[in-house]
Amino acid sequence: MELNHEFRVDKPPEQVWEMMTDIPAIAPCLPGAELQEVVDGEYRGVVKVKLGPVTAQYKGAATFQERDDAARRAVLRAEGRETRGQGNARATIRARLEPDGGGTRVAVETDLMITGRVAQFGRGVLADVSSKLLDQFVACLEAKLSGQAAPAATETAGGGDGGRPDPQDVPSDAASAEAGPVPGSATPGSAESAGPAKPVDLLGTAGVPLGKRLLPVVVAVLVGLFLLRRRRRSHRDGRNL
Amino acid sequence: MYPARFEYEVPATLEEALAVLAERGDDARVLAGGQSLIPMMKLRFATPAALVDVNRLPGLDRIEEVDGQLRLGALVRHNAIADSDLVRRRNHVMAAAAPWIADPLVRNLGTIGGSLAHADPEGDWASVMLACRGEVVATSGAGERVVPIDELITGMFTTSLRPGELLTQVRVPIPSRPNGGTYLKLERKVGDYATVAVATRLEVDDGRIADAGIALTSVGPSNLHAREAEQVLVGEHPGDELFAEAADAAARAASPRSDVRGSAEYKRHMVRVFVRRGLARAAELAGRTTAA
Amino acid sequence: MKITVTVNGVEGSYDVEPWVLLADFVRTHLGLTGTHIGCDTTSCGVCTVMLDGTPVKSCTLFAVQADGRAVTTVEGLARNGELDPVQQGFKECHGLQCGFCTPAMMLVSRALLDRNPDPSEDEIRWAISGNLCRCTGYVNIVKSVRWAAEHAATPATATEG
Amino acid sequence: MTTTEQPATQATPPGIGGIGHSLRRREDDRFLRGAGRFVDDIVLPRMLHAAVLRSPVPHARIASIDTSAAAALPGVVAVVTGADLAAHNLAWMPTLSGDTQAVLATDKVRFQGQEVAAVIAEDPYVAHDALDLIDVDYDTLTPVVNPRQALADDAPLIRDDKEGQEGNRCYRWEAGDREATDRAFAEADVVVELDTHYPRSHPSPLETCGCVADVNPATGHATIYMTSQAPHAHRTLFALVAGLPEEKIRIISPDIGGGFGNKVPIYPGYVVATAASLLIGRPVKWVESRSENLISTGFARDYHMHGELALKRDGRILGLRVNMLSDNGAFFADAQPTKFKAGLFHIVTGSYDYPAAHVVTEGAYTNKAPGGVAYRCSFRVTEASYLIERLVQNAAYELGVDPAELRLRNFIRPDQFPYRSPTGFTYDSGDYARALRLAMERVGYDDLRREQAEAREQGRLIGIGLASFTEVVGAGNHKEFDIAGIKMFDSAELRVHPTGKAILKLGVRSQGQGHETTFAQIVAEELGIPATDIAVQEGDTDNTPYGLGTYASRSTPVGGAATVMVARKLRDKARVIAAHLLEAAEEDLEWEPGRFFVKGTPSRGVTIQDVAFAAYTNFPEGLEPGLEGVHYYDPPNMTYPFGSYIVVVEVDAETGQWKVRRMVAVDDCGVRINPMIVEGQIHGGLAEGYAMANMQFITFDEDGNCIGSNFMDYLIPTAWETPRFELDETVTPSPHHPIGAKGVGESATVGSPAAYVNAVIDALAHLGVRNIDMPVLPHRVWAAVRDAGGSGGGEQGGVPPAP
Repeated sequence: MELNHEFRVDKPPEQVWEMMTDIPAIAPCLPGAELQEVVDGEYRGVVKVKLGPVTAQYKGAATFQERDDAARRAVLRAEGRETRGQGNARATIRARLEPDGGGTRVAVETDLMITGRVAQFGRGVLADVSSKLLDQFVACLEAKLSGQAAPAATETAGGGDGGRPDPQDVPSDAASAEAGPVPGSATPGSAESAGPAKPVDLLGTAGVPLGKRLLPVVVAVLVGLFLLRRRRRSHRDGRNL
Repeated sequence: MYPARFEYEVPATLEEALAVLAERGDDARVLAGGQSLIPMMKLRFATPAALVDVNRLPGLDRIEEVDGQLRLGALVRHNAIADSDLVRRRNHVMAAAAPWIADPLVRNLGTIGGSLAHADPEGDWASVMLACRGEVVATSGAGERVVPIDELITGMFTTSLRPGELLTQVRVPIPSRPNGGTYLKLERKVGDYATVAVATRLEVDDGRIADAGIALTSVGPSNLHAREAEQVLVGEHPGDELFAEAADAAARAASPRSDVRGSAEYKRHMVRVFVRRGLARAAELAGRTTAA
Repeated sequence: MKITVTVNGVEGSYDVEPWVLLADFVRTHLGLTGTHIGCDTTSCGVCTVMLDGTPVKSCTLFAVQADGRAVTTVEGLARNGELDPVQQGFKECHGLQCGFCTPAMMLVSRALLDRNPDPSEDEIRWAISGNLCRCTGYVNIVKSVRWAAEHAATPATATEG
Repeated sequence: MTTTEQPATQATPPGIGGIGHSLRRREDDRFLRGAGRFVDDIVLPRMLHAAVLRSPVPHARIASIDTSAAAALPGVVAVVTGADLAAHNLAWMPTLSGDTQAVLATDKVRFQGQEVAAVIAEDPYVAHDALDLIDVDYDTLTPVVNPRQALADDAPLIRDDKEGQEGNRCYRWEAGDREATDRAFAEADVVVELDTHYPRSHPSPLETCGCVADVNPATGHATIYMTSQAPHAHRTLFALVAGLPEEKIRIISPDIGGGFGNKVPIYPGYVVATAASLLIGRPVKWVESRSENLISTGFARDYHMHGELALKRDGRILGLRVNMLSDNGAFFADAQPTKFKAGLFHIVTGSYDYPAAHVVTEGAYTNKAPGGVAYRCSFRVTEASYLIERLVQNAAYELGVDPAELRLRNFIRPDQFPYRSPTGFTYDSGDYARALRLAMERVGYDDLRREQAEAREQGRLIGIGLASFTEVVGAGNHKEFDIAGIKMFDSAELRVHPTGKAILKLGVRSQGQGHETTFAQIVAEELGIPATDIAVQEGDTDNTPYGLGTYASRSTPVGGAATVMVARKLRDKARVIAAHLLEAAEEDLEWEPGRFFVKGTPSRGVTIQDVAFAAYTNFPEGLEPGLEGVHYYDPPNMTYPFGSYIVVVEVDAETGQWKVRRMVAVDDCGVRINPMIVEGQIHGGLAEGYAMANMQFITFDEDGNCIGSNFMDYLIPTAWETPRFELDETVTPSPHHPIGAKGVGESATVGSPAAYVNAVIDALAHLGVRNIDMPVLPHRVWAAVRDAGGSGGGEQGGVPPAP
C-alpha cells in the first residue's frame, strides 16, 4: 500500500529538516507510542493500542537507510511486530524537503506493508486505519513544526476525518475531546512526558465485527515516526481483489 | 476457539451492574449478545480482563410505545425486532433491516444495544438509527443521559459512551405524518456483512417531503449520515428526479474503499442506486400509510 | 464457577471456568460429542444447540451463561429411544451425507417446526440459513424437514430395503 | 422422466436391495443420534494437546525463535521448533508430488500461515496461551503472490532450500501435438481466445483436519487417528517420513466430516503430533482451527489459463491450443498421479471431436499455501472442463450460432467410442447429444430463448448457460497412475460368516458418500445376501486391505469394481459348495439373487446362507474351507462420466447482482448403484459449483495476506442463496467396469461452474461481454457491463495483484 503526502510548512527547510529528523522529539506524536531506546542509530519503541474491545502492543524499530542532510532527503525503514506474534508491519518512507518561497514543501512517500492475522480479515479497514493514524500523527507534527501546542491527536479521528470528501455528510466533527477517549489515553501532551505510554484508544481504528480488522497498522505508524501532514493525494486502495 | 482467561461478573440488577462497571472501569467489557465480542475473544484479538454479563438484568428486553417513541431495551434481540408487530407498524426501516442482520441464529442472541455500542461501521443498526433520528439512553451511577445516535457513534468501533456507562435503551421517534422507509442491503450471502447498505426514510405532508433520513453502511469509517442528501429532499415533491439528485448527494458523502467486496467506484455507485430505490420505496409506503 | 444446567432434561451442577465456551463444555465436560465445532467466526453453525428451546451457536456463548437454563443437544432429540420425526425425515430423505452439520441442522429444524408446523420451502431455507452444509446442496435437508412436517404425529414408516 | 439405455437395473428384490435400490443409508443411524465418532471426539487417557504457531508473514528469514517464556508456562509440556525436528531428521517431509515441504520452518517461512513452532500442553487453552508467548524475529523478504511475478527475472528465489533450483518454476509439462495444432489453426476461419483465471479455492470440509497420535512408549506401536481420505497411503508415507517400521503404524480414519480432497495430503500437524507423542510417550491431539485450515492446508485450482479454439465458419472445431500457468504455492504439493504434472488437465479437449490439440502447462512457486488438491474433482479436470466449455460458448457468439447447436455439431458421436482424444485419453462410452437434448427439453430451451429476446427488448437481462462436460475418474491403471510411487489400484476383502452375514473391508474411505450402504448393495447384487446383512468396514489400516483411498471419484470405479470381483470370486466358490449340497454338477446350477437351483427344477435349490453355513460345516472334500476372499482391482482404463447442465439467470445490470432461476442437470454416471445417494452427490456438487461461480474464493493482497482466511471472508452459500436443482439422467454404462458404473461424486462440481458463468455471460453477450472471472461478483458484472462498449471488451479478470 502506498500513501503519498505533500504539505507546506511556513518555516525554512533547514529548520524543518532539523525538527523532522529529531525522532525522539516527534515520536510522542504517535498515539500510544513510547520511544524506548536509541542504539546505534536504531530507534526502538513500543506502541500500545486499544480499539473497542481490542488491545494490542507492538514493538518495533526504525533506522535511516539513507540520510542526506545537504539535499534534505532521507529514507527511513521501520519494522515492527505485535508482541503476541499476530502480525508484522514494515514501511519504507522517503522524505524530501524543497524550499518553497520562505517556507518548505515536504513530500513523503510511504510504502506500507502490513501482514498478519488481522490483515487476513478484509483489507479496506486496515487501509482506513493506517491513513487515519497517519493523519493523527501529522496533525500533531504539523502543530509541532509550526510551534503550536499539539492538538489532541489521539482523540481526533471521529467520523469526520478531514481527508474525506464532503465532510459535512460525515458524522459531526467528532474531533471533540469528549468523543470517546478512555481515561488514561495518551494525549500528545502527556505522552511527551517521560514514562510508560498508556494504551490508546484509537477511536476510529480497527476492531471488526469479528475482530475483522485491527491494527498491525499502528506499527506502520511508528514508522511514520516522521513526516507528513494532511494528505493531499493518497492512493487509498488499489485494486479490486 | 480458545479465548484467553478473564473474570466473569453477572450482576442481577442494573444497580449492581453499574456499580461493577464503575469499579472495573476500562478493564471490563460488557457482555450482551456477545455475537461480535466472543468471536473476537476466540481469535484472541480481544483479551478483556473481565466481562460483565448484563443478560440477567431485568426489564431490558421490552419493546414499547411510549410518548410518541418506540422504546427498545438494550437487550432486545434482533429476532425479537424482526418478529415484532409493533415495530412493523411503527417503523418501516427497522422492520426492513432486522431480518437481514447476521443470520437467524446470531439474531437469536445478538442485541440492538450491543450492536450500537459496538459501533462496527459495517453494522446495520447505526444506519437505521441515523436515518430514523434514534437516540440511546446511557445509564450510569450518576443517572441517565439521552444521546442522539449522531453523537453516539464517534468513529470506527468507537462511541461517546463514558466509562461506567451502560447503554440501556434505544428510542426512535414515531412519525405523526404519513411516512415510509426501508433498508436496502447488498450482501453476498446470509450472514455476510453489507457490501453497501442504505437506510432511507421519508415523511410526507401535504404532498411534500416534510422530513427525510438517509444513512449509509460500509462505505466509510463509520456509518454515515447523509445530511446533504436529506436536505435535497426536504420541502420538495417526491419524484424520480429529486431522488436521483439526493442519490448523487449521498454518493458524494460516501468514502468507500476498494476491498474484496468491491471497488470503491462500485460501492459509490451502489449507494446511488440504493438511495434512489430506497426513496422510491419509502415514497410508495408513505403513500399507503396514514399518520400513526 | 458453579453452574446448574439442565441438559437434555437432566439437571446437573458443574464447576466450569468462565472462559469455557458452551460448545466446549458440552463436548468436553459432558462428553456429548454430537455438538461439533467448525469455524472460529460464528459462521458455520455446526455447534448449534437449543437454549431454552431457542437455537443458538454454542461456540459463541460461554458455558456460565447457561447457568439456570435448559440446553438441548442432538443427543436429546430422540424421546424414549424413538427418533424425532426430524431425525426420521433426515434418514428418509437422505438429508445427511458426512453427518457433521446434521445435529445442528436437525435442531434448527426442530425449533422451526415447533414454531411453524407446516413451513414452506422458503421458510425452511430461511430458517436453516445460519447453518452451513458442504455435502448436500441443502436440497434433501429441505425435503427432510418437509417430511417431518408431514409426519409430525405418525411413527416412522417402513423404509425401502 | 428418465431415459436409460437398458431398463432400470433392479435385478434384486427390495428385500435384498442390490443395485438400483434407493436404500436408506445404514450409516445414518449413528449420525442422527449424535453418535458419530470424528477425530476430535476421541479422548485418550493422559492425552496432551498440540497447538501450532504460524507465520504472520508470507516470506521471511527466521532470525531467531525464543520459546523460553512459552516453555515456562505452567501446563506446557514441550515447545517444538524446526530445529528440534531437524535433530530427528523430521524438519522436512516429502509431498505427494515428489517435492519437499517444511514440517516446522527452520530457515525461512515461505507462506503466511506456515508452521513455525508447536506447543504441547495439558489442555488446549494453555497451549494457545503459550503460543502468544513465543517470540519469533522475522527478517521479511519480498512476497511473491502471483505466478507471473514468480517467473519474472527479478523475482526473489522462494525455494533456496532446493539444490539446483534457480528460479521459481516448479514444472513444465506438455500434451498433444504442437505441429498438428499449428496446422489446424492455419486452416481456421475463426479463432476464439479466452484468458481466464480459475481462482484459488479451498475444499473446507466442515470438519477441519486433525489427529490423535498415540505412540505406545513400551512397544513403539503408533496408533494415529487421523482425518484421512487415504489411510493406507498415509501409513506408508508415515513409515517413510518418520522412519517408523510400517507394521507398527496403524492409521485409523474414523468418521470424516467431509473431505472433498482436503484430507488427502499429509500435513505438518500430523507429523508434529506423532513426533511429540513418540518423544513424550503420551497421546497428543492436534485439531486445527478453521483459519488454520483455510490458510495452510490443501487448496485447489489457481490456474491461469489461456485457450484458443480454431473453427471453420460452419462451426466445425479444428483444434485447441492451451497455455496454462499454475500457482502452486511454496511447496509443490499437488495431490496427483506422479506422471502428470498438471493432473489430468489435458482432458481439456472436452466432449468434442477434433483432431488436434496442444497443451502447455507450467507451474510456479509463490509465497502461498501449498496444495493443489483435487477439490471435488479428478485431478484438475474441473479447470479443464471450465476452459473448454467457456471457449465453446464464446465461439458460438463469434459465429452467431446458438451455443447448444454448436455443441451438437461437434460432439463425439456414440459410434466413435472408445474414442482416442488428441491428448491421449481413451474415452470409454458416451452419448453427449442425448444428454444435452434431454436437458434442453427439461428446461424448455427454445421457449427460454424466445423469452430472453423479448426480455431484452424490455430492458431485462436473462441468460442461458450451458455446459456439456466430460469427466475422467477412477484412476488409475497401474501403467500410468501412481501416487508417490504406489500404483493406483484398490481393494476389497469380503468375509461371509457361517450364518450368512458378511463383512466387507475396503481400501477406500467414505467421507459422507455412503459407502456403508452402496458397497453393501454391490455385494447384495452379486451374492444375494441382503444389503442390511453386510457390514462395511473402512479406514483402519490394521483391518482393511491396502488401497489408495477415496478422492477423484475413484471409490466406485475402483473400490466398487474390487468389491464386484471379490463377490464374484465367492459366488464361484459358493457354486462349488452348492453343487456339493445339491448333489448336482456345477454347470447344472442356475443362479438367481440369493439362491442356486438345479436347472429345470427351481424347487431344488440352496440359499446363499445355506451355502455359507456349509462353507464352514460341510464343504466338499479337497475344497479350501470358508467363504472369504480379497481382490485387488487394477482398472483397465479410467471411466468418463458426462452430462449437460443448463442454468438460467436473471441479471440486474444496475447492481451487477444475478440470480439463478433454473438449474437443470442431466448426469450420466453409468449404472447407478443407489439412485438416492447418486442424486445427493450431484446436489452437493452443483452447490459447490455455484459457490465457486458466485462467491467462494481465496485471494491475496500484494503484501501476501491471505484474504479468505475465515468463513466471514471465504463465503460458502447457505440454503437461502443456493439454487434449487432439477436433476435428470441418462445411463450409458462403462463397458470396462464390471457393473458399468462410472463414479459421480465430483461431476457436478466439474461441470457446473462453466454453466453458471456462461449463463451470466449469455445475459450480457449482446453487449459484448465475453469474460468475467470467477467468482462472478456483482462489482465485476457491473464493471463488465460498464466497460463492454469500450476497448476493454467487457472483460473482468480476477488475478490477484502483484506488488
